[in-house]
Amino acid sequence: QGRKILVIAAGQDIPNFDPHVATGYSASFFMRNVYDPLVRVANNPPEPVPALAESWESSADGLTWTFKLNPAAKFHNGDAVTADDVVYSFERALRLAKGNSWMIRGIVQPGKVSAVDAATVQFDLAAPFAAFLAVLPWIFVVQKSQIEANLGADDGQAWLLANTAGSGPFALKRAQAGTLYELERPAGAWQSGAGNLTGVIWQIIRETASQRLALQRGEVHIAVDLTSEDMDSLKDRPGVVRVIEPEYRTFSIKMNTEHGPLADVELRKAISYATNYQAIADAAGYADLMTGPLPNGIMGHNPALEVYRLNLEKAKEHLAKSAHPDGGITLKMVHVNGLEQQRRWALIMLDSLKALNITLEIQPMLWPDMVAACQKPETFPDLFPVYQTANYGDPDNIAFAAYHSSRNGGWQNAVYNNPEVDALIEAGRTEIDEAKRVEIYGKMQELIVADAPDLFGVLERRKLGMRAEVQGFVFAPVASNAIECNGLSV
Amino acid sequence: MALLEIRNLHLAMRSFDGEAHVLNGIELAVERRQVWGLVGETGCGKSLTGLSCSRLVPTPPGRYLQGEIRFDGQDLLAMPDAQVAALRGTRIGMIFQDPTTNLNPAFRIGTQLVDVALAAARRKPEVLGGGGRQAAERLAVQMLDKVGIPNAAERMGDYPHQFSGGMRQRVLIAMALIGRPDLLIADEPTTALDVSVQAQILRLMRSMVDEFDMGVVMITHNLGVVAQSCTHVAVMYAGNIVESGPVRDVLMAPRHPYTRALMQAIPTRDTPRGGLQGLAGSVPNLITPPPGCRFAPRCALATDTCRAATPPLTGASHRVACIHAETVDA
Amino acid sequence: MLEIENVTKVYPGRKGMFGSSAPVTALSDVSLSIRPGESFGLVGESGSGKTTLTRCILRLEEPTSGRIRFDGQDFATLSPAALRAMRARIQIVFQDPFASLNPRMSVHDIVTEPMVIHAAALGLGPRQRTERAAELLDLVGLGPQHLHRYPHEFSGGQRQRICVARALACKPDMVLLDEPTSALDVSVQAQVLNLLGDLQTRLGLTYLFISHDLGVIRYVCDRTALIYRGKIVEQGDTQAVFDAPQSDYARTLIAAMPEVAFD
Amino acid sequence: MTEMTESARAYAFRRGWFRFRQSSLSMLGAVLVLAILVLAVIGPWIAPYPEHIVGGVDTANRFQSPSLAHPFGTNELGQDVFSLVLAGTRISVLAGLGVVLIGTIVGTLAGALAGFFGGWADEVLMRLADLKLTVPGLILAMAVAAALGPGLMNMIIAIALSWWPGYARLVRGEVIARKEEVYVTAARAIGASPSRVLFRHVLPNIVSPIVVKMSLDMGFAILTVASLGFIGIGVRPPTPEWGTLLSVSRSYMPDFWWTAVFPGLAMFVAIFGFNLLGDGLRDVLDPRARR
Amino acid sequence: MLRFVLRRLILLVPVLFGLTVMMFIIARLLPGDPVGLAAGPNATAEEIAAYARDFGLDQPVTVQYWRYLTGLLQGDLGVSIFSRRPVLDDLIAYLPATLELVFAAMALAVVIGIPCGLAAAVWRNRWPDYASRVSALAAISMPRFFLGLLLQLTFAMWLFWLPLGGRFPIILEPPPTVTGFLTLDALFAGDWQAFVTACRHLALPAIAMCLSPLATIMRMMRASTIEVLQQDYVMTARALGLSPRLIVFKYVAKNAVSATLTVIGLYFGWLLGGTVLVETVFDWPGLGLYATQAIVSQDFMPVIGVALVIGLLFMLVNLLVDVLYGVINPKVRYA
Ligand SMILES: Nc1ncnc2c1ncn2[C@@H]1O[C@H](COP(=O)(O)OP(=O)(O)OP(=O)(O)O)[C@@H](O)[C@H]1O
Ligand SMILES: Nc1ncnc2c1ncn2[C@@H]1O[C@H](COP(=O)(O)OP(=O)(O)OP(=O)(O)O)[C@@H](O)[C@H]1O
Ligand SMILES: [Mg+2]
Ligand SMILES: [Mg+2]
Ligand code: NI
Repeated sequence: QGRKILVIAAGQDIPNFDPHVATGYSASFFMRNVYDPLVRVANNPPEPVPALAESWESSADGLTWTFKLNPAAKFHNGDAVTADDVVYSFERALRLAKGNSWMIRGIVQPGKVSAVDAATVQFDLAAPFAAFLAVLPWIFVVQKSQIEANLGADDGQAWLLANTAGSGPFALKRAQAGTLYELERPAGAWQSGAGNLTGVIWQIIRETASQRLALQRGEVHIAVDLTSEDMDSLKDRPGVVRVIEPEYRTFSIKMNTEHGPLADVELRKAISYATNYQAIADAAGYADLMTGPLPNGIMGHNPALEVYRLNLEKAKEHLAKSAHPDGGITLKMVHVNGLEQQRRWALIMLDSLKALNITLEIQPMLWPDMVAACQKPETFPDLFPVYQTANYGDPDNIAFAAYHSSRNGGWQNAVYNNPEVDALIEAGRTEIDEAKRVEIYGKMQELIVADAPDLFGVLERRKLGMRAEVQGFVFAPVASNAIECNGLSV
Repeated sequence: MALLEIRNLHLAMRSFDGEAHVLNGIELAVERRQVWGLVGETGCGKSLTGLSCSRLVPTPPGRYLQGEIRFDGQDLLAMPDAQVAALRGTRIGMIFQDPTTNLNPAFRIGTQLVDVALAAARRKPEVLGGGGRQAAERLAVQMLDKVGIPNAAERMGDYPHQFSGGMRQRVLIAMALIGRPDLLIADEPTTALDVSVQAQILRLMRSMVDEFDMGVVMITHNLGVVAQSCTHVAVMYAGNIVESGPVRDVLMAPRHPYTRALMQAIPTRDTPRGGLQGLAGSVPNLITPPPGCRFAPRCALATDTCRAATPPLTGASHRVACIHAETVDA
Repeated sequence: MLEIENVTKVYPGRKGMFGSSAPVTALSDVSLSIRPGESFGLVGESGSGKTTLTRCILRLEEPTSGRIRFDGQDFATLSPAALRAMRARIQIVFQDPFASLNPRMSVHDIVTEPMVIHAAALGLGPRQRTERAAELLDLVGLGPQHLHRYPHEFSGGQRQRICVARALACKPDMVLLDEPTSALDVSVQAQVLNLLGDLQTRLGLTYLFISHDLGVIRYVCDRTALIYRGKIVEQGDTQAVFDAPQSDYARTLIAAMPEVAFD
Repeated sequence: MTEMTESARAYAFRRGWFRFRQSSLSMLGAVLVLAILVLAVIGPWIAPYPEHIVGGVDTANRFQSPSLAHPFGTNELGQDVFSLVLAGTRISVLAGLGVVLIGTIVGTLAGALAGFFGGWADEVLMRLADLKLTVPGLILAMAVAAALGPGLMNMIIAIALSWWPGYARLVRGEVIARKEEVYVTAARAIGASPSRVLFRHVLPNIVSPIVVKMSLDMGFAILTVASLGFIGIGVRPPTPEWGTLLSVSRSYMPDFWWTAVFPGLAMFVAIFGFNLLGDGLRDVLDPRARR
Repeated sequence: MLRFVLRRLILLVPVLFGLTVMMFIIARLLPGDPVGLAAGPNATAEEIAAYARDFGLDQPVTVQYWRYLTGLLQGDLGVSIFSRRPVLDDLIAYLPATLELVFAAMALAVVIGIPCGLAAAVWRNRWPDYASRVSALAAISMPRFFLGLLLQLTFAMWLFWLPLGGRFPIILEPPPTVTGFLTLDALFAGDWQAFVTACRHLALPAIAMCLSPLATIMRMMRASTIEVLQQDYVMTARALGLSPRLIVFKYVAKNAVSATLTVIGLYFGWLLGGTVLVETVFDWPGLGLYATQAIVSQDFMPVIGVALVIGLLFMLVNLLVDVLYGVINPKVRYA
């Protein structure tokens, strides 16, 4: 009946509509489609493309950025998007200090975003930031007038729980918490390159097998949470297209470098050599083994880096040099209760460590408990598996979050600290020359491998299942499960 | 032809311990207007005899070995189920011991009476004179009135627990008689009642016998009740009728040693302190009953002949099953 | 021996789901006096308060008002321990021989239990207790071979004998008999009545004999009281009560008594 | 009355055994339970791949369909499902026993005291039991298990916590009923002290319903353990527990159905066995339920 | 009667009060850090603290509890720290789905269980009896979640007869909300197709749910029917010539059903709590799923809310059952 609705099956509910509060891939999906950032990220390797801003330029020192807004841009209620709205949005994000605001914290400062004229926004950065364009897609613009009309006591947060004030290619049509969210293309959508969709449904299907079956039966167009086993069984299914692409999502197992037996680098190396990497890759299915701390393929990654691979002789050598030359100790590994891949890896570690006569005690925990355990080295378990997703396609994202000592106490890097590494990370951050950055990150990778703070695991490929009738999909290795629907057709 | 004639009835009941031979050749003939008292100790088979009269003994565990139960000349044991069922209520009525448990607590007594009346009318239209539910209700009130329930019409809407024990027994009698049966089996109808109420109920039953022109089998273990309200009596012991006949003949001149023992065990006005005669020993096990006369093991007069074969019930109207009957009489 | 003065017992009404029931006056102003060595009969319809009276006498139930004295002692003033000791002197036999024996205890355990409880007062060792149990069984007409059997192996009459044996274990002065034969067949009833009479003469016991069978009361009791709805309506020598009943209630009751007699 | 000379208990037992044997279902239950108990003891020893039980993996052999070498196939880590299911028997039986025993002991004590002495103890207990009835047991167990963290013992405690009021209620009811029995009055009349009455006359006579409830509850305890495992708040890896196995493998259906179906079947058979047995025992031991 | 109902309603208050206390205690037992989870992976310590302040979680437990109680009196069930949505709104959104499922399961159980139990009792020790007993035991022994999986496997994955999960196909416009029960709403809207669709979605979860109450009701019905059949009044009815059909369907059934009624009431509560597993399997957007997710993320306001709602419903249903029991049982009514 002329309606073209794309149905996406996903396991996660959309917890919150406030673009400056919400997190998670489901929320990202929502924000990417209902709101607009200044620039969007697209293509593989990822690159910034115009969104609200039709063009931009930066000063030579990388400190001043100027964005020209697209004059066609207008909010769902028909009002034009102005520089004022952009300024308001950045300030609000910083004020609330929730959601994605951490990406620009310390770089963009309150008062340093200004409206040059109605269609021009200028940023005066506190420091040069190489990844500035890469983080901008995650700061969304809300309509100032609407928020101010519904300010309440909490800066409009309560109002934005159930309402939207965006300019994105789609607007919210109906929301059934826990079941589905339907978006609809508003009458005056201004975005170019739009496909034929009139609407999008985000349907919550918690079981991956159910997602797969729904896809197989044509009940949904895209399934975003499929496992490797699902991908295998979708192979050669008529009408189904599989998207299996490397992405900047690392999986590694952090070790407690500060407290307990693993504070001993020899023991860490012994374990690094004893780990059955192949089994980890097998269990992960569509995945590639990591080569060092940075994701393969990201700028600055060194594919020739020499890393640990299963070698029991070397493992025993290092063990002999440690305080426990005969093993005989018990280590504790935690994992997120219910995360199947982590459970598998825990079991593989248990199996691997038997060769060193080390017992592994596995404890499934709830995520908040795990986060709590990260606060002190004393409470941090010996082995701690983590996924790290690059929120933006820049090495700084992973390097800073996972290895900079300022993050100690948080889950991404609870204990590891090395002043040299810190210095390199900081240098890489503010350097804008790409060649220099590659060099800096190369050095950093070597240092980290020598410290062996992590067991570098795998990069799971992004696994999306799609109906063949979905047209216009272009994979971008950044948050690719938060599907951007503007350009799609069915 | 007698209204009810039980001939040589043998019944076995299966249980965990084995099959008990609980009725061992019952002989009984009941005419209209006769009130037969069936007495004996606990477990001697009185209730099973009574239930047999409308074939209500569950089979299994029960099993009829031989004999016949002739009602109006027809053998109940040879009839198909439906035919026996058709006799119940309209030809053969029943009253049981406990008036509390024999009325359904969840229904108004009016409902219960009317249902019985309607069921009876289906087989015997004259009960309601061809009328329907309204006639049944009228009849029910009438019956309640007849058995002496005051304000009968109003009490139709009451539930059983709103009546006293004696009233409930009256209701049960009304229910049993609503289909105008020819034969009424009353299994210990007054045992659960106080003496004063018992006397009223017995009086009521006697008056009904004449009015309805019925034969009655009244099961009891109280010889006093038998003496006061029965025309005939049959004494049972361990599945046998050992003595039967007109009530006066049997009770004034008991001829079976068991009947005599029973009589001597009841304290009367004239029994001196310590003058009661108990009966030594206990009732035999019916799974492996003693051979011959089942009373022999407790009988002072027993001889080898007694133990050899079950003595038959002999005599014309006063019948006794004991080879020593003459001796006892002397 | 036992003096009951103006005893009243009111059971409070119960709160049901859909309403509450009114309080029941089970005994009102009952006064009786029982002399040592006699058989005192108590007759009444069901629900007239007979059992309630025995429960009050044994202090299984607290009377609402009134006093009960046994051998001059008021039970109300006794401590719980003293009360339990006192119970050795008044014993009771219940109506239903099938319910009053613990199915999980052997006859030996049942009969010796009172002796175990009152071991201190009686001074009997285990061996002596067993011996005495055998004696008691003999006394009530059972044999020592029955000691190690369980209640369900006995007939009603035999069970009632076991109950009597238990009641006699502590050599009581008085036995309350709450319809001891109404669950039994006449032939068995005769045996038990004879046994009770026999024991009374041999041991000098005092009986409070409760029954609703007037014939039995007339046969057993020296004096008799009639109870009706919790009130004593008549009391006196048994003979006198039966021959010349004073109250209407007694007259109807006696008239309704079914007897094997023809005129 | 039987004239047999054998002791009353032997007779009662023979009679019970006769009734029990008559029902082929009860016998089937007894056989199943026996088998389960035997497997619980020897299971880990007769498992073809004992190393998989303690967490060994064989990622080269993932998702093999059932074959002679792997009767129930292999799972996502190449572990032998048959060995895991076999070893899971012990966990389930242990957990079930733990729950039932704790529930019985705590519940019987509480129920006996409440029923026998009444008063405020009774009030408090019954209000607690009411509370338990109103909060669904599974949600309570989930909350407690989530609070305590995964682990066999924690799970047992979490379930037992919502389990004992059932026993308390049963025992309380039975005690109150038994308290009115004539033989209890008889015991009081001969001067028995309250504790004697309770332990000698009341409690021995309510053993049967408790035993029946225990055997019926075994099945439900196993079920609840599995449910928690299924929700994902169960034992810690690598402990093989049926519910956890099932919960992990459900995402591999329908292609690798064997990883889910066999643990589920094991669960069903075990629960069915205990239920059959409990039902049979109830017929024998609980006079009110007699047919 | 009215007084009885009122008294029972008043009695609800202390039980609900106890419930909140208990759930609060359990919530406090949780060693975890729900705020840390809710604040997101990149939050700093100050942000987490601010977050905690937002929700009053920095206050002592007693203060928190007091706030909760006063809020409760005004119909405020607190806020989920995870979604920041008011718990009451969530409950209103999730409850109808659960209720629909529970009612459907219960209706199935009653409609099938009662006649089967009656039949088993009437044909006792013959094949209908054996068949029903074995299947009842098997049904009770079958874990609901496993049955759910098997049903999915068979009917949704292999045969493709019925949908795999969910409540309603998302492409279709659901009928306008009147009761929140999709089946009923579809009927009200006169939308036959929507009704069929809703039923098709309801079928598998309802079957998975209904099995164990069905078996219990059947067993209970059988047992109570047998007990009733052994009552003296049944013998009297037979002896007085009432037809077997009348005896069974009128006289016996009423007595037996009244004994079964209590079980139905108890089971209702049990089902409410037991939807967790089935909802998980079938992705049924109901309270159970909501509670599971709240428990797993240690978001305890929703957990308390769910416990309260289920507790309240349970008690109300049992009150209803007691009233019904009194209506069927004249003895209780007049006592
Ligand atoms: N359903 C039954 N199954 C097995 N045995 C039975 C059954 N009904 C009765 N009996 C046995 O049959 C015998 C006679 O029983 P019946 O009920 O006729 O005795 P009764 O004379 O009526 O006794 P009472 O005076 O106690 O009513 C008893 O030994 C009894 O145990
Ligand atoms: N525990 C109790 N609570 C309330 N009422 C009771 C209680 N026990 C007895 N009653 C009532 O007290 C009255 C007297 O009962 P009691 O048992 O003493 O009578 P009884 O004369 O022994 O009767 P029966 O001959 O039936 O044994 C009855 O109305 C009874 O309902
Ligand atoms: Mg009888
Ligand atoms: Mg009494
Ligand atoms: Ni002879």
